[in-house]
Order: sequence, then C-alpha cells, then structure tokens
Amino acid sequence: MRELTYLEAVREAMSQEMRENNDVFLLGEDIGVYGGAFGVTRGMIEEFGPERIRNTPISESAITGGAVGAALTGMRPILELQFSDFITIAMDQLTNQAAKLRYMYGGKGSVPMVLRTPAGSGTGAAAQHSQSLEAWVAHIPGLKVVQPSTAYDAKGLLKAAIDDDNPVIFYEHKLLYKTKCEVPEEPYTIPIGKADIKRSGGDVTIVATAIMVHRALEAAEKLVKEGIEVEVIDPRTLVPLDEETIVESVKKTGRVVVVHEAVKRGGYGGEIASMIAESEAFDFLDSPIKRLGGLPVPIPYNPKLEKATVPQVDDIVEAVKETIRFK
Amino acid sequence: MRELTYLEAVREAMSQEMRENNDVFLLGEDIGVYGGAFGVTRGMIEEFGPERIRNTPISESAITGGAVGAALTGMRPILELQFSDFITIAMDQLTNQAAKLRYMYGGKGSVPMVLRTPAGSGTGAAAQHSQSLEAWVAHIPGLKVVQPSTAYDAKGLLKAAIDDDNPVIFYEHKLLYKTKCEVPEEPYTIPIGKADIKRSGGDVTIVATAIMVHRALEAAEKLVKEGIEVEVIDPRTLVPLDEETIVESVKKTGRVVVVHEAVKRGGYGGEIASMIAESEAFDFLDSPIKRLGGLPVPIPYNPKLEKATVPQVDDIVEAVKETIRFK
Amino acid sequence: MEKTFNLPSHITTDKLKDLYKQMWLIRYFDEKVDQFFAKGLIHGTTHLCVGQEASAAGAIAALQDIDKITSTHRGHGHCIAKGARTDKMMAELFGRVTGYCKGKGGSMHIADLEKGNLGANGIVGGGIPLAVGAALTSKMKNEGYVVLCFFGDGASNEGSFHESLNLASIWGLPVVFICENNQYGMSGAAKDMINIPDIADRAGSYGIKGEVVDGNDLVEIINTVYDAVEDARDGNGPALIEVKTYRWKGHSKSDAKKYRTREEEQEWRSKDGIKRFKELLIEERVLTEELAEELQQEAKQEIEDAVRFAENSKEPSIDTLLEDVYA
Amino acid sequence: MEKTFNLPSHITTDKLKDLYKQMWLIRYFDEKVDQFFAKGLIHGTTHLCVGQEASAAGAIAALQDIDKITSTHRGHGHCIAKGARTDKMMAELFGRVTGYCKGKGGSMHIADLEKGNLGANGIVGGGIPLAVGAALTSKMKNEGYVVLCFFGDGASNEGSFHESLNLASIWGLPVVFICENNQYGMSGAAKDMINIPDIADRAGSYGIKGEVVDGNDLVEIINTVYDAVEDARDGNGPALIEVKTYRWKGHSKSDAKKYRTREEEQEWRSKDGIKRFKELLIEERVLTEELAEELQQEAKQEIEDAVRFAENSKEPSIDTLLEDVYA
Ligand SMILES: Cc1ncc(C[n+]2csc(CCOP(=O)(O)OP(=O)(O)O)c2C)c(N)n1
Ligand SMILES: Cc1ncc(C[n+]2csc(CCOP(=O)(O)OP(=O)(O)O)c2C)c(N)n1
Ligand SMILES: [Mg+2]
Ligand SMILES: [Mg+2]
Repeated sequence: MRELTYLEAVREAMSQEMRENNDVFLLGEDIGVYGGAFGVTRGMIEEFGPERIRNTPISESAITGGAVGAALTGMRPILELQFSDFITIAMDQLTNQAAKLRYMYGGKGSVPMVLRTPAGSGTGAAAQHSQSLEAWVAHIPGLKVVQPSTAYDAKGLLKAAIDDDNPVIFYEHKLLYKTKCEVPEEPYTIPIGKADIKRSGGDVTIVATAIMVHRALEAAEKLVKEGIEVEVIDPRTLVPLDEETIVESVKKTGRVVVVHEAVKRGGYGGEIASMIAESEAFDFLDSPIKRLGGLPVPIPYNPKLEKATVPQVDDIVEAVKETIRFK
Repeated sequence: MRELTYLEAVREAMSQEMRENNDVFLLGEDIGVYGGAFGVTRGMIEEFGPERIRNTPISESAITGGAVGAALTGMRPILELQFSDFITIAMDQLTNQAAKLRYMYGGKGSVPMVLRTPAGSGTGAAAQHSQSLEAWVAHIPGLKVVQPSTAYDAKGLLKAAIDDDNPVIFYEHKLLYKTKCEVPEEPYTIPIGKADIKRSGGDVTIVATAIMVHRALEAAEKLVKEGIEVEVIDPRTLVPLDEETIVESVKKTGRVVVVHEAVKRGGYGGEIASMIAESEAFDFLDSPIKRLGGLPVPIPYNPKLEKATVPQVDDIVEAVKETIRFK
Repeated sequence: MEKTFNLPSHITTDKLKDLYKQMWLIRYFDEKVDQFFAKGLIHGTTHLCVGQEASAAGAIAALQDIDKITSTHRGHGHCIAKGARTDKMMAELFGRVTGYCKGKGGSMHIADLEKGNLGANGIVGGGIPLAVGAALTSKMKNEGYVVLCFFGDGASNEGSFHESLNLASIWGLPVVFICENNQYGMSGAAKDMINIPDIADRAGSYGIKGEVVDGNDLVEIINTVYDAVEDARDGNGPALIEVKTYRWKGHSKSDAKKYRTREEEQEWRSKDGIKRFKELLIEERVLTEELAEELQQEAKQEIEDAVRFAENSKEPSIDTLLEDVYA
Repeated sequence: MEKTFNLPSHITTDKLKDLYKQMWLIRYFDEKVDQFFAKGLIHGTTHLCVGQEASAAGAIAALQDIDKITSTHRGHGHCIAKGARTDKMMAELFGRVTGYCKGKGGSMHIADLEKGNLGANGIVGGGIPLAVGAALTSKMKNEGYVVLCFFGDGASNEGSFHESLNLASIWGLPVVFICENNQYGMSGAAKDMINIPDIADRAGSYGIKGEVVDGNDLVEIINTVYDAVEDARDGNGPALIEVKTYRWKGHSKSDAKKYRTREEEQEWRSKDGIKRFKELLIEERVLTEELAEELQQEAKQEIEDAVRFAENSKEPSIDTLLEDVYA
C-alpha cells in the first residue's frame, strides 16, 4: 500500500470530507497560500478556494467562537489553531460555549466542529510554542479529545472527528508530521473511543500517547533484547477513553507505565493511572503504576535542555525496568 | 477569640497587607463601591481610595496581563476575577506570561501577583458560573495554587500568597464565604505547601479540598458512629503539594479516599491519587485508592440536579465504607 | 397607517399593537421574576431588563422570521421579542422540566433555536463570536438570514467584541451588532470605562457603519435596525448600532445601586419607552385608551398564566442529569 | 545641528551617528542570524526585522533611559535599540549560557530588564497588557517613566490590543503604543485583515491620539514618538502610532512568500530607511561618506565579534534545567 506522512494523512482526510460535504470548511491563520505554519493545508486553497479555506485574522477568540456559531447553525467547521499553546486564548469559547451549549440548552442544538492543533516540544520553539495542554480540554465535559500517533490513525480519526456531532479537539504532534506509514486511499473511520494495541507483550503494559507511542515502541525493542515483552497501548482518544482495553492489558501484565509528554503534574496520566488503580486491574497489579511526564518547567530553548524536559526512550526503558524490579 | 467569616478573613488579610505595603493594590471588576460580586472588598475603597482599589472594565485579558506587567515592574497586585469561570479569558496571560516570564528570561524578573477568584457550584448560577477549574492552573509550571477551606486558613494563606514573589492563584469557594471560625486579629502566615490534618483518625484517610473538607468532616462524624475513625487531610495548596503529610497518613491508615468538587475526569484528584500510588505508601495500601469528583456534565441549573452533580456527605460516607469493605 | 411612522412595510397596524403588548409582556415577565426572586421562589441569579423593553422589542421587530439573534445574561426581553413562550421561559426559571432547557439552563441560558434565538449567554461578550459564526453560515449556505447580536456597553470592552467586529467586517457577514448601552456594567459606569461618548463610534475601527439610537423611541429603533439589517442582507456587511437605554432595576438580585443616584434613575424612568409608544399610538389613533388597557391586561394575564404553568410543572428527574452532554 | 531636523534636544550629533550605526547593527545582526539559520547553526525559529530598522531605532531614540519597552517575536531591533549587547543576544540565539536568558529563552524571549526592555514575546498581542501594567506601576509609584509598547498590524486584531488600549486610556497611563505595520502578519495582508486604511484610526475607539508615520523616515519617527512619549509623561495618557514599514525577509525561516509579489518587495527595498538616513546625514554634514563607511564597518565587526562570543560560550548544564521557575 502507498505510504503517506502524518501531515499528508491529515490533509487527505480533510480534502476527502470537503469533496463529499459542502458543509465542511476550514478556517485558521495562514492556511491559505502559505499552507499553514506546518504546511498541512498546502494546496487546499487551490482546490477549494478562499471561501472554504478561510484565512483568518490573528483573533483566536473570534475564530474559535465563529466556528462554534457556524457549527451551531449547520456548518461543520474545521479550525486550525496554529500552535496548541494559543488555545489559551480560545479557552472561553471552547469551555464555556462549545462544550456547554447543548447541555445548557437542555439537549437542543449541537456543535459539530473540529479544532485541529499542533502540540508538543522538540522544535526549539521554546516555552510559548511547545506545550502539551490536552489535560485542560480532557477535563471539560462536552468536549472530545483525540491524539493520533500515526498517519493511519490520523486519517481515520480525523474523519471520525469531522463526522462527529460534537466539538472535538484534535491534537497533532509536530514531530510526527513527517513520519510515514501505510494509509489507504479511500476514506475510512477509526471510532473515537477505541484504543489501539500498538505492540503486544505479556510482561509490562505501557500506555503512551502521541509521540510517546513511538518512544515506547523503541523502548520495547530495546527491552525485548533483555527478555522483557512490552505491550504498548495507544489510547488514541483521551475523551472518551477506552478504559476496557487498558484494564484488560494490565490484568494480563500486572505492571504498567503511563507516559505522556505533557507535564507530569496534573497531566492526564494521573487520570489514566488512577482509573487503572480504581478498576478490577488493581488486584492484578504486581508493582506500583508508574507515570512518566514532562518536568515541571516551561520548555527551555536550548535543545539539550529541551530534550531533557520530556521523557525519552531511555527514560521509558528505565521506568519499565524499575517496574519489573519491584519486589 | 473573635470569629470571622471566610469572606471577612480574606478582606482582613488584604487590608492589613495594604496598610503595611504601598505596593499592594487591588484591581478587578466592581470591587469599588459595589464591593465585588460577593462583597469581599466591601468598604475597602472607602479606606484605600480608587487608586488602590481599582475598578476595571470587563476586560479579563488586559486586567490579568496588566497585573502581570505591574508585578514585573515592582508592584504586588491582587486581582479579583469575578468568577473563576472567567479564567478561561485570562489563561493566555496566566499560562504564557505570568507563569513563564521568569524562566524564559533565564531567572530574571519575578511576578509577585495574586489572582483571587470564587469557584464552585451550589449557588444556582449554572454551567458558566459554577466550575472548579483549578486542575488547569495546577498543571502549569510557574504558578502556585492555593485553595483554603476555612476563614483561618484563608487569612494566613492569603498573606503568604501576597508575600510570595510568584504568581499565586487563590481559589475561594463561594459557599464558604459565610462560614465562620476563630481568626486572630494580628497578621499571620500559613506557609504555601503545608497541608493541614483537619481531623485525626486511624482507619481511613480522606484527602479533601475546599468545600469538600467540610463535607468530609461531616462524613467523619457520621462514620465515627459506626466505629470508623477517619483522618481528614486538607492539602490547602495544590502547588506545591505537601506530599509528605498525605503519604504519612496513608501509611498509617492504609486506605484513602480523594475528594474534590471539580469534575473527576482529569481533575487534580488523579494527581493526588497517582502520587500516593507512586509513593512508599503503596505498600501500605489495603484497598484501592478511591476518587470522588464531579460528574462529567456542565453544572445544571435545577438545584436538585446541581447537588447531584458534585460529591455530597453521603457519597463520601459511602466511598469510605466501600474502601473499608474491600477484601 | 405605517406610513405615518415611516416604518418598514411588515410593521402593520396589528404588529404595532402586538409590539405594545409585547413590551408589557417583557415588563411584567421581569417584574414577576423580581418578585419571585425576592420571595426565594426563583433561585440562582437573574438580570432584568425592565426599562429596556423598547430596545428588545424594536430591534427584533425589524427582523424577518428567518433571522436569528444572539442574546445576553439580560436576555428575557430578546427572548420574548423573538417569539418565545413566556410559560416555557418561566418554567425554566423555576427549574422545571417543561422549561426551554428542561431546567438545566436557567435564566442565563434560555435558547429557542426553532425561533432563531441562539441563546442567552452568561459570559459577557461570549455571544458575539457566536453571532459572527451564525452569520458565516448564512453567507456560506446562502440562507438569506441576518443575525442580530445583542450585548452591553460593558461587553464592548471585551476582546471578543473587537475580534468579532473585525472578522465580520472583513468577511462582509450579515450580522448587525446591537450594543445596549444601559450606562452601566454591573457597577462600572460606561463613562468611566470608555473614553468616548458613543460606543457606536467604535465602528470606525472596522470600517463599518455606527449609529446611535434613543432606546426609548421604538420607532427610531425599528427603522434604524431595519435599514442596517436589510443592508446586511444585501451583502453590504455588518453595522454597529448603539441603543442608549437604562436598566431601572439593579444589576442582579443583590445590588444596592450605590454607584448611581436616585435622581438619575428618576430621570430615565420618566422617559419610559412603553409610555411613549402608547402616547404615540393613541395620538396616531392606532390605539384607544381602552384598547391599550386591554392589551396591557392581556399581557399581565399571560404572565400570571405562565407562572401557573411553571408552578404546576415537574422538576426534572435526577436520571436526566447525565443526558444532553453529547449529541 | 539637531535644530536642522527639529529633533528633541537629547538627540545630539553624536546620537545621530550612533543611530546610524545602530541601524546597521540591527541589520547585520539579523542578516547574520539569517545565515546561521540557513546553515543550521541556530535552531528553533526566528523573525527578522531587516527593513524595519528605522522603526526600532527611531521610536526608542525618542525615549529617556528610564523608559521601558515591551517587544514582540520580531524583537531583535527593539532589543538592540534599547541598549542590549549584541554578543549576549547572539549567545542566546546559539542557546548558550552567556545569553540573555542563559539559553533558556531563545530569539522570542530575550529580555533585558536592566535596560528597561521587558522582553520579546512569542504570543501575538501578548505583550500589550504587560506594557499597560508596567505603565500602571510608573503611575502608581510616580516613577516618571513611559512604556513604549511594540506590536504588529496582525496583533491589532487580537482582543488583547483592544482591551489594553481601552484600559490605558481610561486610566490615563504613560504608555505609547507603536504598531509596526509591516503590511503582513505571517501571510495575511493587513489590507485583507483590516477594513480601514490606517490602524492608527483605531485610536478613535479609545479617545486617544492616533498618528501615522513613514517607517523609513527616522527623523519623523523620532519626532512623532517623542511628542507622544512626553505627552504621556506629562500625564496626558496614551497614544497610538502606526509605523508604515515592511519586512524584507520572509515571516520566519520557512516562508516562500507566495502571498506577495517581487515588485512590491523591490518597491519597499528601494525606500530603505538606513540609506535615506545616511543621505540626510551627509547632506546635513553630520557624516561624510568615509565616516559613514567607518560606522557601518564598526557595526559589521561588532556582529562578527558577537558571533565569536556566542560560538565560544558554553551550553547550559543540564543541572540548570529545573532552576529559574520560581523566584
Ligand atoms: C467574561 C465575564 N466577565 C464578567 C462577568 C460578570 N458580569 C455579568 S454581567 C456584567 C456586566 C455586564 O455589563 P454590560 O455588558 O453593560 O451588560 P448589562 O448587564 O448592563 O446588560 C458582569 C461584569 C461575566 N458574566 N462574564
Ligand atoms: C496568539 C498568537 N497567534 C498566532 C501566532 C503565530 N504568529 C506568530 S507571528 C504571527 C504574525 C504576526 O503578525 P504581526 O502582528 O503583524 O507581526 P509581524 O510578524 O508582522 O512583525 C503569527 C500569526 C502567535 N505567535 N501567537
Ligand atoms: Mg450595561
Ligand atoms: Mg505585521
């Protein structure tokens, strides 16, 4: 099968939906001839024109709220927020409007919008352009939160997100944009709320999100040489979370490491770890649940410091070994 | 000793600091003759005048950023954000400016500001005026997060927050404003980062925040009649978190319930529970760590629904019993 | 007849009578809410528009049925004028399942999507981007409707106001912004919070038309809004209309109104838009004293009936709590 | 001499020479950064102000030493003009410990608090509220300084712009807003994103003075900014000055500049503010060709030295990663 990059997969999912459904359109900063800050929308304005690929002013509050209002009245907007750090300016429209309108209105109306946004560190863009703030939106009832780790998942999940009648926050990891894998040409859907076992193994479960899926898989390759078989689970969507797949794995392995790039303190790893500890898997646990996450600092500019701020392959290897060594 | 309400304690802490230090001033919406939406600042403009009790326009972004800029240049602003739900509009200035400036500048400059804000449900104000979003700010390195549950703690912690050279988010719970306890007249400080054991007991630990401290204490009174001795720990500050006091208690009791009003999914309870599970207390656990938090819905208007959305005394009693019953 | 006032042709004599009654409906509705609040029979919070009836009735009279509105926390008048049933509104305030939001929304969240009311909003300035989004839908789907976006003088200091007007202007969207300048935010006087006499002049920042109208002159309001709406419908983009008005009551339930004088209140009360319209209708022989009295009594009776409907309605069942979050 | 240009008295002949050299420093600095980026020797991202030198140099020349500035992502020029050392700036871009931020901030976060530069900012519009806050300090502490707040045409569509100008106006704060209109955001043309020809006219929304200046006319810039600054210092409140300018280079490293034409670029290049100032100084006999060449070479040499300093500096040690978060 042909291969696509993650970036191309995102673009293809959007283009295919836009060809099928006139209600789907894009808005965002510099998504026109510039092609978006990361090039995701390159070529789209040429195909779909400026009415459906809407270059916006630098007004994150109005463009987010504008998407909400458009969704509420029958469009299916996809909003590209240039860096996920700027969600800080859109939080009112997301939290107090998009997430709540339907409930406040007693079940009337819906907000079928997707907010796509690149997150994560590793590009040297420093503290205001490198955050992973998905825990914020995952905390808000009414939003769904998706975090694909491969091109294949990105395409299928983005279609699902666009087809969903609810506001979906769709996190893309900058360092994944150029990663490749086989991606079918025809449109397909990956259900929101279904985790994926990216690697099977019986000794330890790693629950990893976004870029950490790849680091976990690399760690697994190293560990297998030492005779440790790791199972890597990618939740793919944080809300809803596929608790069952995670719990089943932990029941099998008895040991689990949860890893994300976001700052560990208050990160969604706490939710996942606690969920496991509250589940029937508790009885199967042979060692404490381990969480790995970013250090409690803003992301620094110097590349060595930057790298040291978030979990790397060796940190995961070490965490797994600690988990195995326990008792 | 004389008693003060929580509201009066907050006001007294501010007034005493303002008498001592000309750099301390207040800004916020309707904090002048109106006295603030909850009456916290009533009478202050009469004592300190409109230069130091600054009524602002309804511009949460500018007033928050204004406080940051004033703090960076030598003032010690206290910002009253009328409802904590409006922090959604202030998140950029808090997250990308206040929290990060010092680090980004390589350790130069500081932002000694306090953002005080009333949170929580129970007043019938519905979905956009009843949230508990402290998990967001607790996730951001560079911020400190305080959540007092009594008038005594409020006064001492607010002084500590004002004296702190860092941005501190100070959550006040609306339903606590009228609660009373003994409060010394002279200024005193409660260190940020020190939990308080609000009740001692050997059977189960409850870690509870804000209004839940009171519900936990009520639950403890009910449980003692059934022979269950509950220890209630109030972290008082989420960042930094007094891990030691919590861990020590759990090592003693072997059972723990974590309870907050915020939505359980992605709430700070996940952090606290995971922290316990990762600590040396893990070996002492006789039953799974239990978390109680708000249901995954926006806060509804109808008072019965509203009440059913967040943990009540009976829910805590039930959770403790389940924990005891385990195995 | 309508020629006398130079009114648009859809404002027939019957419509004039309806409007007279409608203003009384609005006033009686809010007077009733005020009483019930005082008695503790309605809970939460509410914001009354007594004194501002002509603004709601007049602006919305200028619309066609297909047109839409977005409203504010002070939204009962807009809601009634856009055709909502007062019984279902009152039931909502009573938190009953027969209410517009099944008791989940309350005063600040009443929406009536079928009639084109996209909802009240508890966030000051929060509805403005939504209106822009709804107008974008109209344009993209060629639906021919115009959106009337209500907000207050205070809201015009929010960033969302600025971003939204700019966006609507550059995209030439069919939306008319109605700033109801009732002279105050909660307590902040517009003259202290805004350094220009007319908020309408802020239109100049966006290259759109700005106009000021007398908020007690129903005819002037209708005509001015009508022209702007039809202009917007014709593809000529948005406009900003400032309605100079006054809320007779306090901001919300607990307002000592220390920020203004009795004289000022009296002066504005003497300009009562309902009285003025009645005098005009009688002068123009559309109404007689008797007919006027009859319409007023009908309005009064409708509100009494609405109260009875609300009182006799059931509260929502706790089972419904988790419903309506996702579509 | 200065009389010839009608310049403020602190602009001596020596200062004029300095300014000429300063503009070259800025240009050479950014040209050098451009080269090093292309070679991969500087990482992350950077925004060059080549072509905008007269704006930075002129506006800041109007200040006294006690005055402060806030800057933007395109901030190297402001930084140099406010007296920063180019070697410490270059070291920062190289991520070295000798840099202004010890390598933790990078291009978008250089601050020089001792010289009154409150910092660049990676958030578009993010620095505007900070400037207002710093001006508030000046007013409250009677410090006599004025704050010069830089931002772009794109930033003038952010809510923070609106809220901040309003706040500064109603509080009569000593801050002068400098909108560097370089015709584009990242790719969005100001003429498409703003529906009025002059952003300066947005001053009208706040009752403050708005002025347009030619961004290649150093003398006009100095004089206009000086008048506004001294007016602000005298307690007459803020002003908004729009500097019409152009960035010769792309927005950031990877910009194909498809959104504009070569002809347009050539036209603006031909207006080069440095060349124009040189011609003026020679005409007025402040400079000879030889002296001009000498100053230019000095600037060039300083940048070469800065590069050497940066290259010879150490990277920060990983141990410092957790430092500098809290004061
Ligand atoms: C973002 C936000 N800030 C503050 C408030 C609290 N608040 C509710 S209404 C109000 C005053 C609004 O003034 P205006 O826009 O003039 O409307 P009015 O109440 O006069 O109709 C305030 C400050 C809020 N609900 N939302
Ligand atoms: C809040 C926010 N939105 C978007 C961006 C991405 N971005 C960085 S610079 C820029 C263009 C800014 O344009 P302008 O204000 O005119 O400044 P210029 O780059 O032209 O100097 C954009 C969109 C950002 N950094 N912050
Ligand atoms: Mg008002
Ligand atoms: Mg620009």
